[in-house]
Parts: sequence; C-alpha cells; structure tokens
Amino acid sequence: MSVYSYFPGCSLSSSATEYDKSFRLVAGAFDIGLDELEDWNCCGASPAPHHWGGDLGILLPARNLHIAGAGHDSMVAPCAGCFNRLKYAQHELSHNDELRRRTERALREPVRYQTEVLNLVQLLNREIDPGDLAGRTRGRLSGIALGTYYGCVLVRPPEIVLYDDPNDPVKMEPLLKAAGATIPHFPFKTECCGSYMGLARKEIVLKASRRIIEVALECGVDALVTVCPLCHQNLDLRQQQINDAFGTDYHLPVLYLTQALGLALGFSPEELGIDAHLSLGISHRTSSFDNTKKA
Amino acid sequence: MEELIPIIKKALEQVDVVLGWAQSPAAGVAVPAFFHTPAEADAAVFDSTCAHNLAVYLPRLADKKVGIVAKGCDARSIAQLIAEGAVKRSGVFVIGASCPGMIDVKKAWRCFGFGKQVCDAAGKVAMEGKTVAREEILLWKCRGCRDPEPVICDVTVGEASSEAPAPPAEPAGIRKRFAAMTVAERRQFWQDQFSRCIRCYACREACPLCVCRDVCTIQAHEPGWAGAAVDSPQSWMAQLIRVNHLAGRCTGCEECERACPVGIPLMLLLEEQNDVVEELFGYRAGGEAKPPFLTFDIKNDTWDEER
Amino acid sequence: MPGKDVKIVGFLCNWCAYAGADMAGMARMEQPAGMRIIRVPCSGRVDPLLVLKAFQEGADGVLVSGCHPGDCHYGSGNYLARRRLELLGRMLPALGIEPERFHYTWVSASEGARWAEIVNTFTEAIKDVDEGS
Amino acid sequence: MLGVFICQCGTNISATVDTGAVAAAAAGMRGVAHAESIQYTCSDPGQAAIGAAVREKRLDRIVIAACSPRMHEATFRRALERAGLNPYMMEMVNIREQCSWIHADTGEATMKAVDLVRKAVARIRAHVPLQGGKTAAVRRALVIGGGIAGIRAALDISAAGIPVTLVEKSPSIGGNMARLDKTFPTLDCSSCILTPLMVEIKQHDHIELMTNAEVDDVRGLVGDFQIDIRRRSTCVDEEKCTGCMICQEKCPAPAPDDFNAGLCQSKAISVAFPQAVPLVASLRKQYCRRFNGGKCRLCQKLCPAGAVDYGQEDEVVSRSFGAVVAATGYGHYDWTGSYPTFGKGLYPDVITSAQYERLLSASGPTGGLIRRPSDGAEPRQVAFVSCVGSRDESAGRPQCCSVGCMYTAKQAILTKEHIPDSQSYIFYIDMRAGGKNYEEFVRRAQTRYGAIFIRGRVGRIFPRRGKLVVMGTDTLAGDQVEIEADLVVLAAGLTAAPGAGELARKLNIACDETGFMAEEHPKLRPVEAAAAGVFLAGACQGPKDIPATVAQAGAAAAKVIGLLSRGELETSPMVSAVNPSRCAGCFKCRDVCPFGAIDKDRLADGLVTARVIESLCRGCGICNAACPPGAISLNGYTDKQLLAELVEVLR
Amino acid sequence: MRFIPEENITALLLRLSENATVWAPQVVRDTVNTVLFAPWREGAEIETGLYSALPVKGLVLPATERLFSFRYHRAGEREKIEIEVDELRERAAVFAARACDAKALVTLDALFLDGSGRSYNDQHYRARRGALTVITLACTSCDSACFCSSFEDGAAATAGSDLIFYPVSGGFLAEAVSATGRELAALDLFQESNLEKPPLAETAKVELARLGQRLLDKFDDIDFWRRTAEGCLSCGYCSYACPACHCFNIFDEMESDRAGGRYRCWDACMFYAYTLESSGHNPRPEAAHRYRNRLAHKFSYFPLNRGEFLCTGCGRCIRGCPAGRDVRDVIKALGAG
Repeated sequence: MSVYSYFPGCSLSSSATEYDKSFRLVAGAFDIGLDELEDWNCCGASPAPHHWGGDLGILLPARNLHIAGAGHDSMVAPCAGCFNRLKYAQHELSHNDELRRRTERALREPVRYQTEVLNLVQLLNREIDPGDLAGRTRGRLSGIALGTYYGCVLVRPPEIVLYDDPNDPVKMEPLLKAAGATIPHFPFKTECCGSYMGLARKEIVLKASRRIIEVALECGVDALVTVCPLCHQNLDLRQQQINDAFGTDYHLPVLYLTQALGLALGFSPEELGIDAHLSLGISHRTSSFDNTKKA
Repeated sequence: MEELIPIIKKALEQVDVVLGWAQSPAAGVAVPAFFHTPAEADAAVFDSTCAHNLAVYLPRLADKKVGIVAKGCDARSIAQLIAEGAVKRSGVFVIGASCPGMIDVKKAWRCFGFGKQVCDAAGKVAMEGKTVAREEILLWKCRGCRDPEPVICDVTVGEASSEAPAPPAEPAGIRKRFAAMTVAERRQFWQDQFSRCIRCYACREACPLCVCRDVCTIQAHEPGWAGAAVDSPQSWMAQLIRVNHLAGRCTGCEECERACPVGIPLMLLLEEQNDVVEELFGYRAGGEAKPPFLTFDIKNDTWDEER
Repeated sequence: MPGKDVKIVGFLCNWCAYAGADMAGMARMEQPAGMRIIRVPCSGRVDPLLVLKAFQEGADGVLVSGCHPGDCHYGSGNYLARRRLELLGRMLPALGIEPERFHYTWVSASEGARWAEIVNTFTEAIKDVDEGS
Repeated sequence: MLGVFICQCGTNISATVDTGAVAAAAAGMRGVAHAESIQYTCSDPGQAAIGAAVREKRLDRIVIAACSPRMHEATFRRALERAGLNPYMMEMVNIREQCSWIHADTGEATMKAVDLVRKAVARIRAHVPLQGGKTAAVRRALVIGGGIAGIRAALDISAAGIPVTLVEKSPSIGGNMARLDKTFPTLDCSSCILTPLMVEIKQHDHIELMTNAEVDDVRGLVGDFQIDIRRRSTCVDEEKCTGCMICQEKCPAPAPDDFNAGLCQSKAISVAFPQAVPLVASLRKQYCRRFNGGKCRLCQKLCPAGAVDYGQEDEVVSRSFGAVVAATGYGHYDWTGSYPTFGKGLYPDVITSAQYERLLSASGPTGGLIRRPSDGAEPRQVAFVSCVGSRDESAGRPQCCSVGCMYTAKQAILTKEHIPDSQSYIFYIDMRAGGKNYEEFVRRAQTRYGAIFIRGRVGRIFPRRGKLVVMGTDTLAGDQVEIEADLVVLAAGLTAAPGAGELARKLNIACDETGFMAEEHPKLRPVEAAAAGVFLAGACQGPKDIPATVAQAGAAAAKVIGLLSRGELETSPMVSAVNPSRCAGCFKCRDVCPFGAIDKDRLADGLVTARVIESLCRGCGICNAACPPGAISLNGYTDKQLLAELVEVLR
Repeated sequence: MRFIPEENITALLLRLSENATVWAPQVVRDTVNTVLFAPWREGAEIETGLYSALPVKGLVLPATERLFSFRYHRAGEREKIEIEVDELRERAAVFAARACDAKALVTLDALFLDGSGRSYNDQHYRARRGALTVITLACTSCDSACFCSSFEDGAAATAGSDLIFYPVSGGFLAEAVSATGRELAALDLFQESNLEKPPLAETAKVELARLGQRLLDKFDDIDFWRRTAEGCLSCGYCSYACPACHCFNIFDEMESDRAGGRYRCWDACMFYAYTLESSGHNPRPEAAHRYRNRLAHKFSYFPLNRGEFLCTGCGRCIRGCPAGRDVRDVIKALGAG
C-alpha cells in the first residue's frame, strides 16, 4: 500500500467536509494510505496573506512543505487552491535564492521543500488502474453524462503546476470513463467561475457561474464534476442565487470527482455527503442518481 | 606450440612470407621474424614474450600475400585495417594463435636483467632461481583480455583457453593515480611526462593503425600543427595529433606504450578515448564496421541538440 | 584572476553561425570582447586538432558553432562535426583541460539573440572556471 | 607587400573603433607597406583608393577591415580584380557586425579590431592566387510548384527562350489562387485572371508540365543540377484522357474533395476541378475499391478513351537543369490543436476562411450560395475571427499572416453581397492594410457594407440554442462581448507548404524558424536561396498576397534568365585539392565526402592517391578535417591559413 | 690512486652542485625500468645497474636548442633582420656516465670542435662542452646487448672522461684523466689508496675486420638490405639513443609577428622526411635504404673519413629497439672479415 501525506486545507475540514469524506472512502477502496499532515496550517490562498503582503503567501505553504518534507515522499492536496499554492511555493523556493534564505530565517532551519505535491486527479490516476476501476463499478454511471469542470488553478499557470493542458485539460476523463460515465464535449472546462469575488462582487460570480451551468446544460450534461471546493461553492451553493437573479430554473448537480467515483463504486449518496449539496436539494433530477444504487 | 612450425610451412605454400616470432639470443625473448622459406620457419616460436603486434607490418607489405601469426588482440588490428581498406582480406592469411597473455618484458628485465632467458611455466615466470608470479608482469591489456581468441583467422594454432576471460582489471598503479587526479593535476602530469619525449616516433611506427607513416603530418613543416622543437608542449601536441587520428580506430593493442623508450603511459589517453567512443557510438575498433567518424546514418543520429 | 580578459576562439560556419553572429551585430547586441571568430565553411571543416591547438596556444575557451542538425548547407557536415566534437569534449578532462572551456552548439542565421546569449554565458562559464582553479 | 584598409563605414565603425589607431597599428605589422583608414571603402572612391595603393606600392595582398564578408566579400574581390590582382589575395576582417556594433567601449573595441587585423595579416601570408573555372550551364530551368508564383515564373523564364519544366504535386496547377473566389482589393474574380495563365502553361512550347509529380532527389550544383522527378501513378494515361468525367460520375467510391477544402466529397477517380489544367482524371488508390480488395473496374470499363490503366507505376524522370525556382506556396494552419476553446473542430459551423472561400465561390460545393455546413441554412450573423494561429505567442505562432486582415474584410464584403440582410462581425487585433488601395477597401467594408469591427481577441466559442456564441473582449470598450453567430469563420494563419522542409533539404537551402524557405538577404538578395542557382518565388519564402507573389516570381525569373543566358558559369575555385606527395592513400576523405567528389588516382610510380573531382566538390572542407596527413586542403580555408589565424589571434 | 668512500659520494655531488647542474642516471617515476640522466637533487637515488635509455650526448648536443633569436625591423620600405645569439649560462657535471658514452663525446668533439680551425667549430657545442665535467663509472658487469669490447679499449676506455670511478669495496677508486679530474680528485673527500682496480666487464665481441669494405661490397644488393631491414619500423630511437649519432635539423619559429628564433634539433636518418627533397623526390624511399645508410655511415664512411667507428658498442639500439632488431646480426650477416 502506498502512503501519501494528506493536506486537507481549510475547505475540506469545513465547508467541503463531504469532499474529505468521499476522498477517504475512495482512497480506502483502492488501498491508498492517507497520512494527514501534522500541525498543518493555511495553504496561503486565503485573503490574509495577500492582504498583509510580504512573504506570507510563500511562508505559509513553505511551512507545510517543510513539515511534509520529514514525512512521505509525496503529498496530496485535493483542494485545487491548496495544490496551486503549494506548487507555487515550491517553484519560488527553488528559483529564488533570496526568498529561500528569508524563508529559512523564518523557519530557523534549512527548508525542506522538495516533497512531491500531487493534486487529486494526479493521485487517483497514479493509483487507480482504469481496468480495475471499470471492473469494480460495473457500469453504475452508465448513461450519465458528466461535464468535467477543472476550473482555473488546477492547471494554471502551466509552468508552475506542470499539469495537463491549460486550455483543454483531460485528465479526469479516463477515470470517469472507466467508471462508465459518458463525457460530452464541454467547452467551459476552464472557464472562470467567478472565484472569490463571491464576497465582494457577488454579481460577477453569478454571471460567470450561470454561463457555465447554461453551457453545461446546452451540452447535455447531467452533472458537473470538479475538484475545487471554491468552484463547487460557486456552482452549487449559489445555484439558487443564480436562479433568483436571472429567473432561471437550474437544478444541475455538481459533484466532487471523489463523489462521482464513490457513487460508481457503490457508496450511497449519504455516505458520500451528496445530500449536503444544495443543487440536489433543489433538483428534480436526483432520480438519475437513484439509478446508480440499483445497478 | 610445436604445431606452429608445420602450419607456417604449410602456409608458405600459398603466401610470400609469414610474419611470426623467433627467439633473439641477445634479448632472451621472442622478436618479430619474417619467414620466407620453410627452412627459416624452423626458428618460429610462440611464447608469452610475443607481445609485438605484427599487424603493423601488413600495410607495408600490401603488394604481397602475407601470412601472419596473430593473437586475439592482433587480429582486431588486422580486422580494422581490412575494414578501413588499408589491407585486403584476400591478401592475408591469418594464423590465429591462442594467447595465454603476454608478459611485459620490460618488467621481466627489471626482475632478471636484460637478455636473461625467461622461462614461463605454471603461472610463474622464472630465471636463474628467481621467480615472480605471472600476473605481476603481465601486460596491462592482457589483464581482463576481451579477445583471447582471434576475431578473424584462417587457421588456428594452440588450444583455445577454457578459462573464462578475466574481468577487466581494476585500475592500478599509474592508472589509479591518474583517475584520481584533478584536471589541473593532469595538465601538470602530462607536461611532466612529455618533458622526456624525444620525438623518436616509435609510438607511431609501432602502431598498426598509424597508416600515414612517411607522410605523417606531425613531421611535416607545413602547416605546423606541432612545432619541431623537442619540448613538452610541442611533443604533447604531436601526441595529441596521433591520438586524434586514432579516434575510433585504436584497437587498444598497447604497442605504442610498449615501444616508447622513455616509458610515457600513452595508453591512458587511448584507453580513455576508446572508452568514450564505445560509450557514445557503441563502437569498438577491430570489427567489420567502419569507424564512427568516417560513416554515419543521419536517421539514427538522434542526439539531443543541447546537452 | 578576476578582471582578466577571457580569450575565446570561435570557429563558426559561414552559412549559419557566422551569419547568426552578424545578425547579433545588426541588432547591436552587446557582447564580451574576448571572442575571436574564425570563419570556416562548415562545422565539419573543424578538425578537433584546431580546438586542441587553440588550447595549446593559450585560448581560455573554444566554441564551435554551425547549422542546426538537418540544416547543414552541405547536408551532413554538422553531423560529422558533432561526432568528432562530442568525443573531443569528453576527452578534455583526461587531457588536463576543463571541459567547461569547450562548447559546441548550433546557431542558425536568424538566431542573433541566441548567439549573443551563447557568447555571454560561455564567457561567464570560463570566468567561473578561471576563478575556481 | 601587403596593404591594409580600415573602413570607417561612415560612423558605423568609427564611432566605436578608432580606425586611425587601427591603421597605425597595421602599418607596424610585418610586411605591411600600406595602411589607411577610409570613410566608405566599398564606395567608388574607396575602391579607387585600393587600386591606387596597389599600383603605387606594388601591393600583392590586401586586407580590408570593414563589414561582414557575407556583405561585401564579392564586392572587394571584384575591386582587386580591377586593380590587377588575383581576387583571392584579399582577406576581410569583420570589424562592424562582430566588433563596432557589439562593443560599447572604444578602447576595448579598438584593441579587438587590431587583433583581428593582425590575424588577417597572418592569414593572408598563406594565401595563394586561385583561379575559378568555367562550366557550361544547362539551359533549362525547373520550377517547383504550379501555383500563381510557379506559373508566372515559368511563363517569364520561357519568354526568354529558356525551356522550363514545371512540376506540380497535385493533379492540377492553379494552387491556392484557383480556390479563391474574388481577390482584394479589386474584387476581380480569381479564376478569371488565373485560368488563362494556366492554359498558356499547358500550350506553351517551351514549358514541360508534370503534374502529380515531386522532386525525388537533387544532385549536382548550379549550372548542372541533376534532378530526379517522381511522377506518381494516377492510373490514368494523361495522353488519352479527355477530361470527360464519366469515370468520376460513375465511380462508386467516395473520397475527400481536396479542392473544396473538405467541404464536400469527391470520388476516388476524379478531375481536380472543372477548370483543371491538365484536364485529366486521376485515381487515388487509397480510396479506390479495386485497390482495396474490391472487384470494381467501373472506370476502366466506362472510359471512352481507354485511358484507365491500373498497372501504371510511379515513374522517375531524370533531367538536368541549370537553375531551380522553388514556388511551393503555403499551407493552412491547423488550428484545432492549439485552440481547444474554439471547439477543436467539433462545431461544423466553425470553418476556416479557406473553406469559406469555397462557399463563396460559384464553382464551390454550394454553387456560390452561402450555406452553413451543419444544416445548410443561410447564415444571418457571421463572425470572423482574425489571427487564429497568427500573432499568437501562446500558440507558438508570433508571425503575421500578412493577408488575413484583407481577406477577412473581403469576405465580409462578399457576405453582404451574397446575403444583403446579413451582419458580419470581425474580431481583429490590428487592421493591417498597407498595400495600394487596401485601407480604402477596409474602410469600404465598414462603411458601405456595415461590417462591425471589434478590436479584441476571442476567448471561447460555444454552442447556445443552435447558434454559436463567440465570446471575446472588446478592448476599445473595455468590456466582454458575446456575439451569437450562425457561422464562424476563422482566419487561420499561413504555414509553410507541407513537405517544404523536406524539399529545402533536398535543394540544400535553409528554412527560417517559421518553416518558410529562407532568402539569402532580406533586402539585397530577397529571391536567392542559400544554394547558388536556387531561387524563391511567392509564399514559399513567407506569407504574401498575390501582387507580391507575382512580383517575386518575376524577379526570380529574371535571376534565372540572367544566370542561364550567358551559357556558362564561373565555378568557385574554393574547392578541395590533393597534394599527392603527402597523400597516404587511406581514403578517409572519400568516406566522409557528402558529394562523392573524391576519386582514386594512380600516379606514374604506382602510388594510389586521392583526387578531387572539382565539378562535384562544393567546398565544405569536411575532407580536409578528416585527412590525417593533411594532404587534402580546401582552397581558401587550408590548415595553413586557419592555423596562421589561430596562432596569431592568441598571441 | 685516489679513493673515495661510498659515504662521501653525496658530499661530492653536493660540492659539484655548487656551480653546476649535476646529471645522474635515475629511474623515472611511474615507469618500469626507464632510466634517464636527470638533474640530481640530494636524496635522489642514482641507478647504476640498469642502462639509461639515452646517452649523455644531450648535454652537449641537446635535443633542441635555440641558436639565436631574430627580429624584423622596418627600414623604410623594407624589412631588415636583427640577430641576437643566445649565450650559455651554466655549467653541468655528469655523474656515473659509462665509458662508452664518454668515449663518444670525443667523437662528437672531433666533429663540432675542430681545433685546427679548418673545419667546423660550433660555438654552442663549444660552450656546452667546455662547461661539462664527466665522471664515469667503469663497468664491472654488463648485459648481453653490450659490445664495447669489440672496440679497442672496451670497458676500459678513458677518452672523454674527466674522472673515472672504479667500484671497489667500500667506495670507488678514482682515476683522473683531465686537469678538471685531477682537481676534483684532489678534494678532501678523496684519500690515497693502494687498492687494485677491479677487473672490468668483458662484453660481446663482433667481427669488425674489413667491415667497411664488407658493407660496401653488399651496398648495391638492395634485396639483402630489404631482408635485413624488414623488421625495422623506421623509428628514430636507435639514432637518438646512440651516443655517437649527431644529425640535426635547423628551423625557424616565429614567436610573434616580428620576432622568432632559429632552432637546432636532433634528426634521424631512419626517418623518411630526413632525405625528402622539396621536389617530392626521396633518394631513400624505403626503410631498407635508410637502414643501409645508417649502418654504412657508422661502419664504413665515417671510419673511412675519420679513422674511427661511429659506434662505441653501448648496446642501446639493441636493448631499446621496439622491434627487437640487433645490429650485430647484420654485421654477422655481412660475412666474415
């Protein structure tokens, strides 16, 4: 069994506990060991570091990397934002000697920053054999069209995250296809969801996320799949706000990748925390997920 | 090796001359000999002092049909000369001799004195009561010999060795010292070594692959690659010319080093070059293929542009 | 010796690298003054002995540059050059010459900026060797 | 005695290099009898000063420190010749491109210039007079590519009485221009101006036309290229075929219609297009039933002329040519790989401008009616996206396609003319309309034809309720825009023609970093390729519009005529030569020579040595570097000369 | 006779070192058995058992020496050359030379230092020779390559030496041959002794009677010489190792744009280039021609012109030949006197 350091970050321990829950279930199903990083701190993506300026945006993830450096060879950060911050810090530390020295002054010892940082898609692709997955899911997702929504920070900036095509990412697809789902063409894979503007300029988020949902439905998508808690929040939590603002009547489920895979593996929506999703609460289309249990 | 003499005699029926060895009374070791008649062939010997690579004489005898007694390493030189077109395969009759490994007569002479008859038996080399272990005075190339049997031959003589070839020898002595040197130390090392070069060109003349001979550019006044002055920098440059011209062609027979009257370890250069050539091109001189600097296949030349 | 002038000999093929160096000039790209260019028709014309002779005569560095592989004006000269020069480069440590002092590279007629960059970094690399030794 | 001339090049050199000091230093060098600094050495007075010094001081070797020898070596060689010296007794020192222009410090630059002059003085002592030979030039030219460039070049060359072979890869000449509907800025019909020229080619006594043909192998050099041309088997006897198209009608096997940019299907046996020259059918085996295991023989059976021959094989024709014109045109950038946000080619109504051109054309698949591919509906809103695969660093394509702005404007105009109630939207970065009457044309598209120009890039194209949403920025308004269009036309960039790189390699000429064939000098030798005797015409050298293409084709033709009209060529004396008394007869030279220019020679005393076949030698000097005893030398780059330079420069 | 105890040798060498470089045979580091005359420093081990690869002639006729430097000067329209002769410099003493080497110095003296003034008197040779002290160690043993006994005095030759050491128990008997030798022997490091000189080595003898004529008789039999030289690789070792060979070449080397030097360096008649004419013609194109010349010069022309062989029987050409050639075999093959 391969064991990875696990960096949950704030979302997975608060607003996206269902992401954490489903991830642990899927990981367990494939014998992937997760060892939560001890005494982890903010990944550096919160507004605080940007607000205070200085090196905080690097120092925070650097400390996490430093802790991870004493543990397993690789660390997984399921939240796309955390992943991005950790990769960013890694990149900066290896290219900027002056910054590294400042970091080491703060840490009071030579920084260990070389731990391999993986995002969730990367980890699952590495650990899960599609053939094995297909065998275990027995087509539970067959007939369901999933729109893969990657968001922005998982694949950008490409020279830092070094993962997938920044304009046309495809790495979620082999897993979902193996699980039996169909993946229709969805041109808004990386279109902006409005991101953290939700607090300051909500109307921007609503407009942006609405278009994503609109195009997804145009493309025949039954549900969107994502790995970013912030995207999830904008697309799911705010779906009712969108409907209110634009007079639409969207009921598009938005799932975490681990939830989609969990369903395919036969876990119940409750076990996977899908019941916590607001879009499902307003959805008339939950029937499609009821089908999965029967399969 | 009593069977050698009749084989040479038989060969003489179809060739003009057979190159082999005869005992030198003065030196007490075998020296190259040219057998033109069956009577002369009675003097032929083959023992562990037959270090000379007789292939060196082949290009000079290109107009004759020549028989040659060849050890495994000598045969590589012959094969290389054929691959390069310097010698015609049909013009040579190769008598392949199973080689037990040759002793470094200079070392023997150091132990026993020049001219003392050396007796070689059962892993020991003896003379007038003194003995030394054979391995101690073996030529470097013979330790971990890669070709105990000739790659090219028309008839063989002697029992093929049943022993597996020894593993490549661990660098010892000067090789070990050289390997451990820094680049700057090597620069000084070669300067010291070549301060005693006298430009006698025995290295060149003893080398079977130095086929330019009389027209060698080292001795040409123009264009002046190396000055004529016998001093370390010029002698070093002169040797670099030779080494460069042997790139991908040297079969590692060690004759240049053996011939050097002032004991310059020339093989340090050639061994290094041969290793690099083998690593880069998978090529070892002494087979059927042309050297990698004379031929290439663009399609398979797929190196990275910038390493 | 800090501040010492680094003298570099460059063997440049007429068709690509030399034209690339001209291009750098046309674009007024400032370069270290230690480079001395010797024009040759093809990198295949560069006998490794020219490189060794340059070191013998006191060059601090030697640079050989020709057309990119596949672009040789004569078809295959640079492939042959590459074989010879690669061997040469690997032999240098045994000859007592720091391998950093020798470099071969390909520059096309349009790569003026690349040429200037190569001269700069090569000069710096040699300075580093000089200071380190 | 030696003369040294230091050029000031106005202030190009003298601003950084103290030319007076260099001349003074040169005067002190061994054997230098004359040294002076001249304002413009290449000018008339400059060359006269060289001549005067040669006469007065009886100079026999000249060193000129000036610009790059690539610039003026030939100029100064001629100057020496006029002064009565052998032109090769001259050495140039590059103190401009490689000295004054790249150094700021005068002291440093001057010192370097002195060094370089000293190096040249040392080198020129090793110079010997060289004499070039003369060879007869073959009075026949090869034109590769039968687009407008190749057609124009072939007609112009043959007009001078020089026979031409025109080789075209596809079944008909005409090239890209034949696919265009109308041309900017005059809006005259492309076919109407091109077709007569195509016919003229076919009928011309001095032009041999080979279609379905490609250059296989090129040997030799200027004046006498031996070129193998492969004529692909088309299973149709060109002599017999009348172009009646019965075979095409009856052929049951569909095949893509290349001429119509894949918008419709053609047949396995077909005539390229109705105006094709030659008007003959050709069979594409990969689509033919007979060649894929079937029993069909329909075309053979039905052909009234008995022209179909299934056993026809490729034919390799060898010809000698004195000169070659490359006119291979351009290819279309495949945008689907680098623009996934435009739908990766999944939306049928996102098409390229080349396809749109066929929709506009009366000879196109829709008979000149604009119908969108998905459902055949007539579009009302048409969005044009400029610079797809042009001026886009993120797609690795920084270059401008140079025609996109103009043809997009043209297509907007034609759209309005075809569908009066349509509305065109043009996303652009900048409107580039530099040619004669171009700006007025663009302005007309805006004013008279009402096209809406939106300055900004397009980010995404996605479907919405049967339409395509083109989402982009309007950088002038500073806002996001969404245009709902029925049809989206992408102005895809131009690339080098497929196979151009391979052809360039065969011709021994260079391509630039964008893949187009490289000219020798952008201003002074814009139609000459790197190999002597090879000229470039049209878009093979870089994207250009029809007027520029025709102009360049004419220029290339003039070069060919100039080259071949004299009947003989001067050969370079800078070839290898063997000193037989130093040759060891090892023939390493022969092993490495790329041109087979080394032969065996048996001397009177029986020694076998190498000999150079001068007519095959191209002067690369690879043999020189491979010759261990130094018996073979490249004239002008001998070991002696290079060593003299090398040793001197390190003193 | 004078006697020097073994323990005083170091003191003697140190005394000599005060105003001269002392050259003594030493084994070269990292080599198996290469012995060369090299500058001696206190503590260095002197090798007297093995034979040196090169003779002491290099001390009077160096492998390369600069004869003079020159410089071009501009004089109006023309270039003029100015010459400056290099001057020597320092004294040298050689310790433990062999009698055969020392004897050859006399042969060289006759060539380069013609006292009569009729012939050649080389200033560079004169300077080096005048500054050289030769201390010879007489051979009491030999190896099978030695054949000095073929010539008049054999191992007992004294010519060319200043002082000869004879090994005896506890030290060396010292026989002064020249004034310099007598001065040295008078030093307090020496003492009087009445020990007997030890018996000297008897080396191989070859038949030298009528050798010159025998050679000339065979001269035109090129096949004989081809057979004789067929193993010869045509390298230059035998010439360079020979104490009596003295051929040289002269060339100029530029050291800057305007200045250079003229050099003299060893040359060997076994090289093809030795007789290569500028036309490209070579009168001695084969190794056989060259081998014949080398032997004929040593044993025929030179004795005819100078009354002595150009060989002292040191045996280096036999001991060090990379092809194992033995000059005595050739002499034998020429037939009996």
